[in-house]
Amino acid sequence: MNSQNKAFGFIQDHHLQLLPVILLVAVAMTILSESFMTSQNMINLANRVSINLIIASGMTLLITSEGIDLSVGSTVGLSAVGAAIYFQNGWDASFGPYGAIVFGVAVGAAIGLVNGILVALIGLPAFIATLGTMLAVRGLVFITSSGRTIMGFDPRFIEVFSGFTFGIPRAVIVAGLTALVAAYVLNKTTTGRLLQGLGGNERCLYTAGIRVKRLKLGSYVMMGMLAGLAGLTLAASMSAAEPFAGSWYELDAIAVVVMGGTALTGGRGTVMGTVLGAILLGLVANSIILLGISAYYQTFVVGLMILAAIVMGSPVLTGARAN
Amino acid sequence: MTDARIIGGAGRESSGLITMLPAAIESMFRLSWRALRESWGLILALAILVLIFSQASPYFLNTLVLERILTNASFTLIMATGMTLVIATGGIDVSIGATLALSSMVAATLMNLGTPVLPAAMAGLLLGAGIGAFNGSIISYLKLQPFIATLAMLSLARGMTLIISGGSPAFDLPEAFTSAFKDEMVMVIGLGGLLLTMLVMHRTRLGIQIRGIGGNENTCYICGVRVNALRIGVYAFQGIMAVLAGYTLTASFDAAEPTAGLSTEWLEAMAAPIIGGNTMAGGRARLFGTLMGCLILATMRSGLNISGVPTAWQQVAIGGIIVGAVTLDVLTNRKKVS
Amino acid sequence: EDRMALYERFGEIPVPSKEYRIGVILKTFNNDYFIDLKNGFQDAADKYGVKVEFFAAPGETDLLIQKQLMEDMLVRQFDLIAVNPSSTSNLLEPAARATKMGIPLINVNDAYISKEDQEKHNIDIISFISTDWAEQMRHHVRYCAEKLGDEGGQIAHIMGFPGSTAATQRLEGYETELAKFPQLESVAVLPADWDRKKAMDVAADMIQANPDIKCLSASNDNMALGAIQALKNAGKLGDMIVMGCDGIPDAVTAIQNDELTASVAFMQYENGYNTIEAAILHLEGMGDKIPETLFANQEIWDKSNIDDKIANYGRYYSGMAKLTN
Amino acid sequence: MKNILTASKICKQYAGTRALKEVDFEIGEGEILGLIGENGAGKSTLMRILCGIEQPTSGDIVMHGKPVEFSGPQAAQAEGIAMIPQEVLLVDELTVVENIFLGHEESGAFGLSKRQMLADTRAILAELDSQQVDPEHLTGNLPKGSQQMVAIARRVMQGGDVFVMDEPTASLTGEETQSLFKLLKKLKGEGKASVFISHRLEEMLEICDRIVVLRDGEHVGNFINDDTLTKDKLVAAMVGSAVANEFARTVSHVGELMLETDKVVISTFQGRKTHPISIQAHAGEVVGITGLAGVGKTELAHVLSGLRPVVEGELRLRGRSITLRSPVDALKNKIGLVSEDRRAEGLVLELTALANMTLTSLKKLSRLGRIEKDRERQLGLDMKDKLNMRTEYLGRDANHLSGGNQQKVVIIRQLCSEAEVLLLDEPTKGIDIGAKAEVYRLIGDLVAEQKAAILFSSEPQEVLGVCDKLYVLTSYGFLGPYAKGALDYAGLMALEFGTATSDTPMEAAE
Ligand SMILES: Nc1ncnc2c1ncn2[C@@H]1O[C@H](COP(=O)(O)OP(=O)(O)OP(=O)(O)O)[C@@H](O)[C@H]1O
Ligand SMILES: Nc1ncnc2c1ncn2[C@@H]1O[C@H](COP(=O)(O)OP(=O)(O)OP(=O)(O)O)[C@@H](O)[C@H]1O
Ligand SMILES: [Mg+2]
Ligand SMILES: [Mg+2]
Repeated sequence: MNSQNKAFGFIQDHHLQLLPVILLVAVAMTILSESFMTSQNMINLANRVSINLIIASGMTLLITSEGIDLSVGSTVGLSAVGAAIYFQNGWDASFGPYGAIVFGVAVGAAIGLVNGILVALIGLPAFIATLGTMLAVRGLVFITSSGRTIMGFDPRFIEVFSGFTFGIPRAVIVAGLTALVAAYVLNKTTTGRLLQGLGGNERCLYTAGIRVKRLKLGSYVMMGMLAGLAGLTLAASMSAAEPFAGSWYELDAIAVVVMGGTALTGGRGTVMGTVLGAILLGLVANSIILLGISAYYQTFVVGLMILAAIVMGSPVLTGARAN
Repeated sequence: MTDARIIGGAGRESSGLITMLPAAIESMFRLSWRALRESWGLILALAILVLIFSQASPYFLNTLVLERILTNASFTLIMATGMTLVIATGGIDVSIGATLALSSMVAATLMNLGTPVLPAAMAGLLLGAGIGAFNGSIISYLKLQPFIATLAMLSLARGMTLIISGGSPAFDLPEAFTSAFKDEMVMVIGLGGLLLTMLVMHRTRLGIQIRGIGGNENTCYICGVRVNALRIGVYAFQGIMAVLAGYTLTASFDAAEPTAGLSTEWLEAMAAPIIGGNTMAGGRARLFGTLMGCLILATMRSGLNISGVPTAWQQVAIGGIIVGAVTLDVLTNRKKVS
Repeated sequence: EDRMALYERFGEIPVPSKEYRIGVILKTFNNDYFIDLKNGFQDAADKYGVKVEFFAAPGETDLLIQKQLMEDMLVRQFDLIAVNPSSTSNLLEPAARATKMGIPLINVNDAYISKEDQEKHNIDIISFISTDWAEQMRHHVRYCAEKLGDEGGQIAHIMGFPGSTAATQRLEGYETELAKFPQLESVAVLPADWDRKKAMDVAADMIQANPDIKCLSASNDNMALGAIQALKNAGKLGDMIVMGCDGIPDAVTAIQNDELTASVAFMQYENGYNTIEAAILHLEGMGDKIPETLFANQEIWDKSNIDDKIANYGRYYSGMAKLTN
Repeated sequence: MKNILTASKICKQYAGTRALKEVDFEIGEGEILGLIGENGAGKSTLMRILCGIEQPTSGDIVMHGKPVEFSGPQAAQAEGIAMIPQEVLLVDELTVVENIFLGHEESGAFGLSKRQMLADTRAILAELDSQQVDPEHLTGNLPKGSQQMVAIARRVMQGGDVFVMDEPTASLTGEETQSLFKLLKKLKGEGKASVFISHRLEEMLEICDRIVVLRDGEHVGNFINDDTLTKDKLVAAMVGSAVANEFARTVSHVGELMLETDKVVISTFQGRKTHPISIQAHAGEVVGITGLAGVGKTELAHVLSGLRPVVEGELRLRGRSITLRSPVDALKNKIGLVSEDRRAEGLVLELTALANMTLTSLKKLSRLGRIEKDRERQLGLDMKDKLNMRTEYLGRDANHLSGGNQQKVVIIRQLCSEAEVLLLDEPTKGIDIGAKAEVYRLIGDLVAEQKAAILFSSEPQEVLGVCDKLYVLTSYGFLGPYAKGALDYAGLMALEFGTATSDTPMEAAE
């Protein structure tokens, strides 16, 4: 049944597996804390989710094509620092404040390109190749920032990401758009179809005469650019770039992608699920603080919530097909 | 059901010690030969590293350094051995760092509460095995993806550690405990564990079946392999290895640190097997490769430290070397792995 | 010059009889605070003509890496090693080895290798040159109590990475001191792992849950600045006292701009500087002049005194150049 | 003859379809039972149920007189049922020995008794005349046929009372099939029963005692195999109507020269160089390339589709020399391959049948990169009509299609992508006689549109029946072309086995 829908582009029902969990938590929180259902808190929540979502949207496409990128966290750091340096060196004088955006995304693209070459052209396992770049790029962040927090961004640059439009934080809008585009690409376009194919049976695509390497390369560059974008969003929202900015973001991103129902074995992916996963993760973090759970218990509770979420989404319990 | 077998019953009786012993020895030789053939790219990489570093620093070629490298490699090896099996089943376990911290903290706390060393240590090991078994169970029975299942466990164990410790380390542990896991004991545990595992993987059905699960779970199931039990076993084993690693760390610190095993420890334990030519897809268990992976990582770190390379540049170098080593390996012999 | 006036601790420092090689192992370089510490070492070394080499793990929680780092340092035959351990225990083994090899040790900054451990593992540590961490948060609480007066109010604490020494000890100081001020009610203690973004998210939610917090105490400036960002977003900047710790350049700027209320500044630069002087004294056989423990001064910096503080100390903050001129 | 197993009123309901409707089924000791039916009739499903791999929606199974419930394959095995599934289930990463003993490894005092297992493996492979298979080779790299033999060996090794073989001969060659039959007879002699599924009716008539026919999940026929039973009877029962000459297809006039190989030498998977190969495929003709397994048919197909390099010689398309660096170039030159190994190379099992069909023609189905789903669906509908596939299959994931329908999907892909030279490697492997006829007809229609088709097949009847022009690839030389009718079955066999006195090849068929 659901696979039939899929052929005609409808959302598969089990992409929404996390929705009940989210509603559950939301309802519980509304009862437990009066400050939960306030517009301000919703804005906080959205802000919290946005950066992770930008990365996770790209990661969904990548994982669907049976790839993975552990270097996104470091890339976030480098693009943030890159933007900071852009202003520090006064390049905005010649290229304007918005040049920093181009620069940050370009930095991301460059790292993505390196990953792409390692994985697609040389044929390294994505996991180890991007683990390597993860360490190396973090090193570059330390070097370029000389270990310091860099400030002094042009307010116009900051406005782009941290301002409001129709009362919605721009970061959230950026994230929302990213997710929308990702969903569109995955479900409606040739590229998306081929990415699914790539994750399902690379040999088949190759035999059928599809430019597999170019496709892979592209997907890593795309991931890098999105990580770059996330880095800029981060820098703007902090109006600072830190040496450790983005550490472990890759774990968060992969976590929400998988929670959402995308299989690390490739072939099947859902941006919808990823969005819900990101929301859930942010919701948990937010709830814990609103409930004032003691510092030392937080990590544990987060673990508990994730476990609960994935268990409820388990193919066995939801009856969905196991990948 | 052997009676139902139709063909090839010939010469079953003759299978005794006399025929087995040479067989065992011979196959051991064949194995080590194959291991060398499979991983000469890595051996080459290691040799290159040693060459470079010995040029870079006069202090590098030095028994003390060699000892350090072997110890550090052994430490990673303890966890990497378990990870190799997990990866062979097509899984992954990101919770080992947290498991390491939690069980060490529990054992240490028990000791400080006056529990005798042996029961306390046992408790820790059991806890580790339990955590592993839990991972294995939810992965097997709820068909959860190993990555996310163990990621949840990471938070749980990490959190538990903080709750128990209240954020501060548990120190001055009984001499009996620390001395049992200190210094050369790290090497003993690391290499001992590796050899034992190699033996199991090559001389018992478990070896075949574990790789089988990674290769084609469905087939194994149909052929009557007890897939779930086996997988749970593998994760439990990984848990135990994580605890042992934790104990060596705790012993050398003479304290159980709440922040132990936070990053590098488990990242390297996951990197080593893959550097060693094991594929995330599963179906392979190249333990010798894993050993090489650990040696490469340890040599790299010590080498960079001793050559006085600044931390930031070290990070870059480490990333580069990991990629370089794997590239060399891929280009020399390994089939493309996607 | 005024630095002498400020920091002279040991009287006359002899001219080193040879160019000593001193190894310094820090937690990390990737944090303004540690960079200032490093500069203290460097300036002193330049002044007295000794050689320092710096080592550090990438992050503050990389216990194992730091341990391996020091073990590898030992082969490089330094005349003296200054250690800034990431935890009270992770450097015990290499430290013991160093002592066995006859390399003198000075314990700089936070994680302190305790007397018991020194005996148990036969480690000789010449001196502990550091700062009183708990004291810093006591400063916070006292400052807050003074500002809020008798009617007091709600106060909250944003702590560093749970389990790291500085975070734990500072939290301890915060809690012990609070006990003395019944009018102050601590409504939340939340971790933000020394991370500015995390601190922003945490603070945002915290003020959401507790609208009438009067005072935010952050375990370091970085997180305090994160909190400031959250207040800005919520349009609550200035509604409450926000206090950081370390007195890093960004914090100073923030104080000057009336964003950050106060920061507990202490001369990490000074610690570095003193360590080199102590090292030289020891190596020149004048170890008797060195006290067992030596704590850097620390004081509250806020709008009232920030400018002359900068005027006096500014240049000793490597990052301050951009502020002073 | 007493029954070993009786299944009554078996029903199986899937998400989409009812695969089985109240099927009754019994099998007796020492009986070889044939099971036939069109693709999707429910044969495999029924077998999967008998073997405990799937549970029936309703109905019950009685074995040795007592009712049984198979919770899983192990349970069924315990009762003595041995299954050889349609899709060869081996662990590619394990060696032949390891596969054969998987789950039943032999241990001695020093752990695994590898020698013993090696010996037994050699013994059983010899029993199946597959000595050439190296027991310590990774099964992943074995030829399909050998893989099938290993799978059979494993089952036999592990023993049982009822042997269920789902289309074992689909990927077997003539000799291999004969050795399999030898085995079946042996089992029969020991009073063991076997269920044997195949789309090759000749085989059925040759080996089976009794033949059961399924149609649309219903039991529609039960024939005792005496000499009165004919292929046509079976076909009629299967299809519901008689199929005229399955090889019938429109013969069209031969047009321009399309693909041409000039003394091309290639290397086989086993690394052996072939003799120089010179073939000419004109528009409007079906060129056949046959030969025993292992001679390199698939490799030649791979070379012509850019998957393998040319060792020597030159490829020409419409007279102009081309080099195919990769399948991308092949696609550019409108050369399309229908791969022999459908699961490994042909399909993306996670994608729907429709998505698999349009995989290579997305460009023309999309505007600005956006796939126009209704146009895609329309194309799918048109295509599936040509090979009468059910509409509901379009939306189903490829791995939930029956074997034959999977094969159809792969062929349809090439039709969609408008290939002008079609390379078909064993295109009718595992598809039913009706579908076969359609595939042949389809090939006919294609060449009628002035396209060229090259058929790589090891089935003599097929190549003799369908091809306008035939080349024979042998270990001692490359023979041909032979015009249609220039060779008969015996003649072809003689050539393949090299026992023929030099047969004068005709000049290029015009
Ligand atoms: N897992 C499944 N989910 C849904 N439908 C299925 C599934 N497996 C099989 N089917 C459907 O059940 C019917 C019977 O399939 P089956 O594989 O038994 O056919 P078959 O007789 O073996 O055909 P073939 O000769 O091609 O192997 C087909 O319509 C098939 O599409
Ligand atoms: N190393 C290999 N890589 C990929 N496929 C292989 C390999 N070896 C054998 N095969 C597969 O095994 C099958 C047998 O190949 P082989 O060349 O031995 O026979 P063939 O001439 O293709 O005859 P047939 O097509 O009847 O198998 C082919 O389908 C091929 O796809
Ligand atoms: Mg079938
Ligand atoms: Mg072939």
